[in-house]
Amino acid sequence: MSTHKLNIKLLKMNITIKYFGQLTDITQLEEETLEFGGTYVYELLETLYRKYNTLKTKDFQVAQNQELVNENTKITGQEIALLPPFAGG
Amino acid sequence: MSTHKLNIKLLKMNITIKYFGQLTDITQLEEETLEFGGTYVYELLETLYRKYNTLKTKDFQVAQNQELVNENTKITGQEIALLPPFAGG
Amino acid sequence: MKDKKPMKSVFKEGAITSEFIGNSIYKHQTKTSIGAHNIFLGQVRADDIDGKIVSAIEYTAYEDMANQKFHEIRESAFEKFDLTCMHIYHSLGTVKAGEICLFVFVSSPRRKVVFEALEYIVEAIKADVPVFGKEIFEDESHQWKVNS
Amino acid sequence: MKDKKPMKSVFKEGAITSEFIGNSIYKHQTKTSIGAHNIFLGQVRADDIDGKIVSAIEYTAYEDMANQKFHEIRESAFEKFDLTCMHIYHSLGTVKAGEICLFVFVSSPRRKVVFEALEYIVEAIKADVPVFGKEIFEDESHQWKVNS
Repeated sequence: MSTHKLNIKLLKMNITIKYFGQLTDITQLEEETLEFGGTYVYELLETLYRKYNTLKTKDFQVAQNQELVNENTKITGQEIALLPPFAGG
Repeated sequence: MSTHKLNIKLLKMNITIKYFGQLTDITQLEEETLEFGGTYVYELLETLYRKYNTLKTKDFQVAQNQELVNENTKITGQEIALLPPFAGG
Repeated sequence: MKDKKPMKSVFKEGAITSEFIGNSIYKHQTKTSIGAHNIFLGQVRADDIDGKIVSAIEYTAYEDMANQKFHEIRESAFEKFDLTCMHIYHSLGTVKAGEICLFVFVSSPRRKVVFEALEYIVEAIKADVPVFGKEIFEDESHQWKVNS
Repeated sequence: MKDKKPMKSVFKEGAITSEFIGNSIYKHQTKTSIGAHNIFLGQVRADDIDGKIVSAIEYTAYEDMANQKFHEIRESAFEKFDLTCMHIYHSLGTVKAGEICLFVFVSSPRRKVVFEALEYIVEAIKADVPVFGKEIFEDESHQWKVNS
């Protein structure tokens, strides 16, 4: 991170990532806060895939501020959730 | 009935007629046994219409031995039921 | 697991209570192959008919034929649908407005089955079973109910 | 009569009891415009998966989003169907095999409405609400449930 220029550094934001269901078997935690310097959901996912190797093999959807989004959505919110297949009822 | 010939008279049978629902408002009884000399359901109904004037104006089905029959069915059973529209549930 | 019992009467004197229904649900908790229950309850409406309010329905039936029809509906439902259990109860006698007069309860491993089966059974009961309902108004006059 | 309350949690800790369901039915007997109730109950199955038996499901949820989704389903059901009442309860935490984890209850003056509405609501819950189920086997190993 020390190699980034100052103006980029100012655009970084803190994002809370929530993990649910089988994803918590991989992350071993339900929530964490990350400093994120990118723009799109897919960039955040790349960061997470580097951190959790097997996450990429799992089926999940992404919610931003409680609404489902796709990989090309811009990250605007503070809360991102990774949601494996639902099993209600 | 005294004008009928003897061999017809021997063919007469006793039939139990059951009345349900709104039909009992007309007949004022739920069940009666009649001596019937005819062959078909419509003949039995004619007999009943003579006995209960307003019965003819009512909507009902006829069951013989607990199965629905039509007017041209032969009377073979001992139990005939007059069933107005169902209102179960 | 299928509790296809020999023909029994589905009729109960008076209203079907919420305790009876709760207890019936409770009894199914030992049947651990069941994944979905679907319950239909018919409740007597305090309909306003030309300014008169229905206070109760008095149910009568051609009982022998009705039990035979209930039995046929039951057999046919078990044949058409993969049901684990099926129960039907219908009131006879007086059921007041707000009280329950029909309780149909189906259970299956899977949910799709119970939706289809329950609607099939309830429609068949309405169409085929000789039950009659005398709607009693608050002023004690009456009219005869007809299924729509 | 429509009891459209502001958003409230549909989640209950642990299993939904038959007494709770019976009591909920009882409370509707004062609503005399209702003619038909339809109830869906999801029950935990003791599935046999490769020789291991499911003894319980541990439910978790993304609660804020789930309550929002339940709220949307509720609003949309009231808009689509002529319902008098609608109630949804879903378990969180451990629900043992044979116990009830989902209770959906709809009521209307007419029966056709409740059949359509109940199936719509249950399918929407299964598809749209972020609830997760960890199937716990008798040997305490687990697998994650997926709706089919």
